[in-house]
Amino acid sequence: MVSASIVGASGYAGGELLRLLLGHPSFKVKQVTSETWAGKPVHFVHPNLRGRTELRFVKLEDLEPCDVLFLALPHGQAMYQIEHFASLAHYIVDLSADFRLKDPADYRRWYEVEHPAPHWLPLFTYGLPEIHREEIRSSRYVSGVGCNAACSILALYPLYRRKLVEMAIVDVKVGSSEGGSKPTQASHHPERAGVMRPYAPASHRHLAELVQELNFGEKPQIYFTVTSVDAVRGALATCHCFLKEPVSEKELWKIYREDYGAEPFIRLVSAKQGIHRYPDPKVLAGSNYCDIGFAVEEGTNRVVVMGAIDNLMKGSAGNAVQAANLMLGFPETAGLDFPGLHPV
Amino acid sequence: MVSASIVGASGYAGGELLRLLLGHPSFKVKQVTSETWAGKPVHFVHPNLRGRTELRFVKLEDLEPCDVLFLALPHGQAMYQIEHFASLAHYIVDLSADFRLKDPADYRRWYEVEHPAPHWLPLFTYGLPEIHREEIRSSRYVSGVGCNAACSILALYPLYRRKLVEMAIVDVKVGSSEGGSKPTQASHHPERAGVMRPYAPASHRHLAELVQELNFGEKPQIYFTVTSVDAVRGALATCHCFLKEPVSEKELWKIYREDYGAEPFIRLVSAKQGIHRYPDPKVLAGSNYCDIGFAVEEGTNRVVVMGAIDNLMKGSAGNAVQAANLMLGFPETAGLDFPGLHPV
Amino acid sequence: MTECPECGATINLPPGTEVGEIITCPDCGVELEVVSLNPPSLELAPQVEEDWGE
Repeated sequence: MVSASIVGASGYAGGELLRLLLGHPSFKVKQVTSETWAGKPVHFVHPNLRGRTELRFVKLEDLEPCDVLFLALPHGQAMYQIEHFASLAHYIVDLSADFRLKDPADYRRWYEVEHPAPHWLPLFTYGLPEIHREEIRSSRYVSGVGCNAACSILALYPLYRRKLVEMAIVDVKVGSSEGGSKPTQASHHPERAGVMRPYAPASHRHLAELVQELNFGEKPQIYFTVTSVDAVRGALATCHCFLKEPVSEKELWKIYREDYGAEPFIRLVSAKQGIHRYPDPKVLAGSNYCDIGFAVEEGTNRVVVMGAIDNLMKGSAGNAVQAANLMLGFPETAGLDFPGLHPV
Repeated sequence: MVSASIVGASGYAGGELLRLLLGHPSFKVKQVTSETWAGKPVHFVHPNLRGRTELRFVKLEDLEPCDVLFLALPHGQAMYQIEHFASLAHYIVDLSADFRLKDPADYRRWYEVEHPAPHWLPLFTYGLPEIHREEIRSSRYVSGVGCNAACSILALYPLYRRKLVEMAIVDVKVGSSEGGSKPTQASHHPERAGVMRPYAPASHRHLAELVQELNFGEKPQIYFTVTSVDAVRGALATCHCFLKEPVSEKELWKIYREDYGAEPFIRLVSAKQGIHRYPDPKVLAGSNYCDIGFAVEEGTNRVVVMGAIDNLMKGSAGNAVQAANLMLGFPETAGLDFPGLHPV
Repeated sequence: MTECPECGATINLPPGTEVGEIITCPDCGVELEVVSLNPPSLELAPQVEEDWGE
């Protein structure tokens, strides 16, 4: 068994990661850290894990060496402690944004921070297996993906790879768990329930990842908007793609099958009947799937591509375990076989 | 591998059962029937199962012999076809109410039907393992439990077994999936969303099961009310128990640990701090847990005992698989290890 | 090995526990003070009642 510890395990992503690792055939959870909850049993914070483990949170200062270190800290923390973390484990998977982007200028622009360890940026691989599988397999350091970015990139990648897109507007709908476990005025239930609340209408940091990952020789012209809706988990990216040349639906199927036909966690969902015709995050909660669907508009060059995920799974913890499986040489789907619930 | 088929697999309970059996180490799903969806792939109705199986629904008339037959028909159907079903399989687990009650008079009263096969009633074991484990182990025919009854009986059983209760009022809160997958005016989203709707304030059929299962020499004096609330899955039984003699909280812990300490699917949840102090179905979705908690009222003889479940799991499909594991001699928790999600 | 005075849960004092330390009962979540190590015994620590404000 490979020993794994989680830094920042009291948050939602850290808790989901702990659930997955506890159920994983090849990982043994060694330590989980939380400054606020040190000494307390994990189920105080993660009630679903009651009876699953005797683990208690420990302080960061008590962190011991292990094989794989998962970092689930808020943005802007891991980047200041990477040398220490790297001294404790051969492999690191960082779920935060601290090592996602290659260009330090992006951190100045999107995260208003002068990156303290820019020389580490090239050492981290962007952890989206469907696009960087071989690179991840041979990496020691992998960065997690942004949840809104993950579903958008996966939806758009086949079209951008083939240089078919003139311009795209990505309109993402998200649940409340994206905001993390810290309560705010905006997340206060009477204020948050039932909203259709534009969150970052004209500038969202996840755009930096799209621009980085979808650049195939020319800087992609993409616009990004996020709207919070009445859900806890889930992210749905509605991508309005304006193509250079119109394509038929049949050609789209061919393109998406070519890129994703063999992918274990991508399902193509574009049906002509039934109430589940297009991707919907509601049925993906707890699963590592990204469902992708598309619709061609007659008489225009617009194609609407939809990508749905569970932001805590394929958008965070699930994707991190998928990447770690590749890094450690385990089967890529190990510990990730929960299919989601319906109805839910 | 043991072959299992599901009769009535397009409903919510049938679909949940299919999810569990597809992920079960020792069951092989042979056929799943649905008159409406015959010939269609199962994921047309159960989107979470897309990519999991090639199975298509078949008509009831095409049902072939198998080892275990799970019946997930609406109430009032299996009772007319039990001879036929029994000719097809050695073991039968019926999720409906058709063989739950021992006394035909109860069917006249609660289900307004003259039971067509009363001689089968004594052949079926009431399928709640925590209370009838040894009987189920040696049974060929087991009936599933009513969801509201399951969480109420499990909450009350330790007190009634010890004859401590004078009278109890059971006030159950439930999600919309209890009503099944057929749409009605009452389940129309604009009518159903956000309700706190008393459903059967003064007479609910699940009371019959409580009276049957909690009778230890004297007919229990129990009152039962159901209120629909804004959730899809989940049932929470708040049991207001008036005891013959007051008990301390410490004694209650002793009583409940004595009965449930070793149970794989019962967790005692009565905490003094944190936001997850008492049982809450929200975190149980997809798990087979029944969480039980209690609070002693100072200066009165009232004890409030709370039992929470996922009505589609411990209240239906999960419990059916747990019972089937016992009948077939598999580990009781086989295929039932999903811990639930948080947040959800 | 000792018992939680509130709910009777058996509690193993991890090695290195010191008298006066506050530990949490895993079953009922109450805060307990270690009053002696040999034999190990626990007492209810002063409680801060959280107000849910509901």
